[in-house]
Amino acid sequence: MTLKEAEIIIEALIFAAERPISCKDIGDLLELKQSTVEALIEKIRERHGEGALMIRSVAGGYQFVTKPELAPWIEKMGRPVISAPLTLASTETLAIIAYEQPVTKAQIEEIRGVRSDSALNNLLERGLICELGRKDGPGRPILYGVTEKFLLHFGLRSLDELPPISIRSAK
Amino acid sequence: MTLKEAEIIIEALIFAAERPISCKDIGDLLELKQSTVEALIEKIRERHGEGALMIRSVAGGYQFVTKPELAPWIEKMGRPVISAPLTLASTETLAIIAYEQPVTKAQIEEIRGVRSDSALNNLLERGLICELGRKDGPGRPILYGVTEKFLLHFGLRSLDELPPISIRSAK
Amino acid sequence: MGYVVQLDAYEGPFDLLLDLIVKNEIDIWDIPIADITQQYLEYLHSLQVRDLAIGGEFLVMAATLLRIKAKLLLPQEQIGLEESEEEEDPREELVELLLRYRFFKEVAVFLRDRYQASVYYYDRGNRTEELDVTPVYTNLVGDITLNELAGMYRELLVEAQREPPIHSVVQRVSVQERLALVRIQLMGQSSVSFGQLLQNNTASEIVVTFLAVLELVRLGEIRVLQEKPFGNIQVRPYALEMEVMG
Repeated sequence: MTLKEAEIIIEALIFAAERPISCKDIGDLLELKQSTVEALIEKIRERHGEGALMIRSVAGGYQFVTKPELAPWIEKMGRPVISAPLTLASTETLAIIAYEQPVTKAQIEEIRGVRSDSALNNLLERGLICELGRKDGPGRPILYGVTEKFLLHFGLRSLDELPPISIRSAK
Repeated sequence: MTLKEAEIIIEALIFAAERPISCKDIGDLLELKQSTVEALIEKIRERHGEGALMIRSVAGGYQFVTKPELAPWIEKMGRPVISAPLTLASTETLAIIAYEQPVTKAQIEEIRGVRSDSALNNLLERGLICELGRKDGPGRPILYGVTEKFLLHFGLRSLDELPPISIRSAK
Repeated sequence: MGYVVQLDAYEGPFDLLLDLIVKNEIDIWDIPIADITQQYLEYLHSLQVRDLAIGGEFLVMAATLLRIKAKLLLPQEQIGLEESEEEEDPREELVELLLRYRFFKEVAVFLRDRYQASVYYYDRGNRTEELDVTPVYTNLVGDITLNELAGMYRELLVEAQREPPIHSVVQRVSVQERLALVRIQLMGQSSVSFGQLLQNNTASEIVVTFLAVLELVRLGEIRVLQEKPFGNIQVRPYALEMEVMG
């Protein structure tokens, strides 16, 4: 196998790998030194210099992706556009998370009195909430909080700016 | 947008599309004539001439794939074959559906001379065929047709690539 | 004729007949029915000897062959006519069916070759990249205001502070009841996610629902699909025949 052949094979491996493939894995497969593999990947990068693709180094491996400046076109092409507003269940859940965060699913469900899985998933998908880590204690449940996107949407600088709640005043 | 820019965008679209993207879809997205898109795809193909990737025309669209001679290396890497081969019984059933669609189970069984439930279920599960609705008439039987995945599975551009019907081709 | 019965499983009676025709180098337009019928029956007999089940289709074909053979044996009153009026040949219908089947069998071989050629082309490995599957929400929350959000939270808190229910009815759900419920939920649906079946269920109801789903799989009424590990489980009714009957 010549170096040129190795370069082409590496290009194919990076393209076809199901997850980012590491320098070591490539080296093992082709019986090449990692430094050689790295040099060859540089060559592939150069070859793609003017094209749409680039090799990204991510998660301990290499991966072909489109260059970032092309993202708007790809978005325009494929992603399904969802224009449905939040459901009542999701809005309730969002309200609780905004005020109670960090908060677990169980706590949310206790307040709402119903299961809230799909509401949580929907909010996660929309990027309005995120996982903040795990609570110490049995089962180590996930803690949820709102995202910057949430703050941006409501024009809040921080959560301190949420309207104060006084239960007494509620009818 | 210059032609060079369009070429790069098309390359990105073909790479990123979840399924083969058609000339028409690219043209619509970029507001370009289909003949222009085709010419630009030729340019991308030339640019990838010496590399590991090629643009394959399949299932009514374009798709980046690795060149066939590199397959042994990708297999060696451990990437599973996209879908396991079909049994002859299932392939036969599939062939009948491809030519006769929309077609009912009874019609298929008449041609094959045997019951075809398991072949049909297998094909449905793999997404190679789908239900097209129901036939008017007694029992309102389900009508079957082939899917885009069928074309992909067999590397067909369209149904026109199937052998012409020649039942009388008896020797 | 010294013909050795091929012991491979045939796809069906057409497959068997075509094989006999090829083996005997017969012109398909002029099948010696008596001979072929004999070999066909011998094959079925060999299955029987080996205690193998013979599909009903094979028996139907045997009857057809015998019928054609009988017709051919009937004395022809006008021998001259047989040559000119070919469509009266009792074999004709069978030949048409055989040719039609043979065509699709050839296509199946063509498809198999195409599959073998196309497996050498590998597409992009990382197909479920976030970029490609994340939906775009053009309407992130709707027109809800911050104050409405706050109001909603307050009401939930008030609601939650009300005294808990004094008594709760312990309900025991049987698998049979749940079976009926799942059938109702699936009625007219092409596919329902397992999660949907479980919505608002208590832990014990989830267990019973799971058992009911297993039972329905056993009964062959549904099939359960999961495209990737830990992915969404889809429950699909198999036979929509029930709908027709009902």
